[in-house]
Amino acid sequence: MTVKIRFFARFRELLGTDIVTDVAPGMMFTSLITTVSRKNPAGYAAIFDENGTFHEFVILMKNGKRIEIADAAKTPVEDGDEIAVFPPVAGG
Amino acid sequence: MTVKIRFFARFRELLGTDIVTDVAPGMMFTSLITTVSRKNPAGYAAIFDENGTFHEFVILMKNGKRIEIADAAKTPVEDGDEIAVFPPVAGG
Amino acid sequence: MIAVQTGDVDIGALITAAKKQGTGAVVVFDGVVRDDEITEMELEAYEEVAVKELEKIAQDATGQFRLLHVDIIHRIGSLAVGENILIIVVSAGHRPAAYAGSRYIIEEIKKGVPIWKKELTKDGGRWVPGDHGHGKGPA
Amino acid sequence: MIAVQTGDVDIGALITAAKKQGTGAVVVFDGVVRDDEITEMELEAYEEVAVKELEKIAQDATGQFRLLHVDIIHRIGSLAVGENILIIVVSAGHRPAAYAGSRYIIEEIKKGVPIWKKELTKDGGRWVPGDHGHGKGPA
Repeated sequence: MTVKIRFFARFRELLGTDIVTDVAPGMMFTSLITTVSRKNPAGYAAIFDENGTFHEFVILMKNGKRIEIADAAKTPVEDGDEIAVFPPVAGG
Repeated sequence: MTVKIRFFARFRELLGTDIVTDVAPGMMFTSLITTVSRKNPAGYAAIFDENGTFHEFVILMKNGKRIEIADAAKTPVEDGDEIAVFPPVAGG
Repeated sequence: MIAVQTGDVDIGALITAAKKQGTGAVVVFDGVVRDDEITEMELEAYEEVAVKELEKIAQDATGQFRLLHVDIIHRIGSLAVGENILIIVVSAGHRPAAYAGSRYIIEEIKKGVPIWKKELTKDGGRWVPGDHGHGKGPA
Repeated sequence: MIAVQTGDVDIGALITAAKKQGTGAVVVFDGVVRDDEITEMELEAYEEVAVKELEKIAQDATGQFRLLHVDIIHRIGSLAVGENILIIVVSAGHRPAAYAGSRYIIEEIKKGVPIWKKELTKDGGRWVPGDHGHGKGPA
């Protein structure tokens, strides 16, 4: 099954965006982002702390809906999902 | 000596405006307006109460500066003065 | 630009001109003739005094809220429903000052600038009651 | 009109279109690229989500302040100093609702709409730090 990962702003600069990847059924949100972000240590460090937990300011979305950090490790990704990971917003 | 009296809004409709009039030296503000406004009873009643005192909402100016009602009876008009009498403002 | 005039203005052009060095926010207030079952509105001003008082309000607002630019255009004469009555354009470095400065200006204008409005209806006309600091308006 | 777009808009035309039946006040907020020693600003959005959230903010503001019309145009892409970033146009029967509605919209946008800004300076670039409800921004 296939999901699309969208990073924004600083995360995008470090990790790219619109990353389409094959995932095994049952893969969890946190595991997926951990795997994908490991390809760039600075990108990983921007998103995760030294314990491998999302920095508290990181915002997660699945198909445009917020996923709380506390729920991400037990939220499975599903075929066709659009996953978004971004730093605090600064529009306006 | 000559002064100009400007009424505005409802007072203008009742009494006219830009009234240039000769006044005797020593004429006081209140006396002048009393005299001029007597030409139309409705105009007089719009500006003065039954005791001949300015209604408390009436605004008085002499050369663009506010004159308090309490001071008007002892404020002399002078040659070339522009006297203004108007109801509460409603701009904006 | 501070003015009491019959003509309308180009608000877009005013906004462009308000973007002085350091501007981060522009706030525009546009007061409009509301369709309160009226046919039109007639506005009258004690023009020389009104302009001076608008200039003073602009100056006070500029100092108090560190505004970078202020325009106040108050129209007089006959205005149809939907026409602009009063346009206030302010710019500031940041939005709190721009909003607060704009609001200060409109409230000060309502309080004390010698301008009057008469609403014309199919049955005649009525002067919009004013509200003056030192006493109640006429009944 | 609710949009996230690269192009600018004609604010004068938006004001004219905002004068729906019953309008007595129009308030415009125009957020502008400020000259904080930058050469330009780059804006990026999670567009589909940003538009949906702007639509929700417009709807909430309309209900809460009885607004008669709301436009929100947030620009993205490269913007020079002095260019419009965000234009909010609201109309209401009376000025308190127009001001309050406008302010509500900008504050909600700052809080939660997925848009980011990078200031380009002669020495490089810096992402404008955001502020999210559930924690402090990055150091």
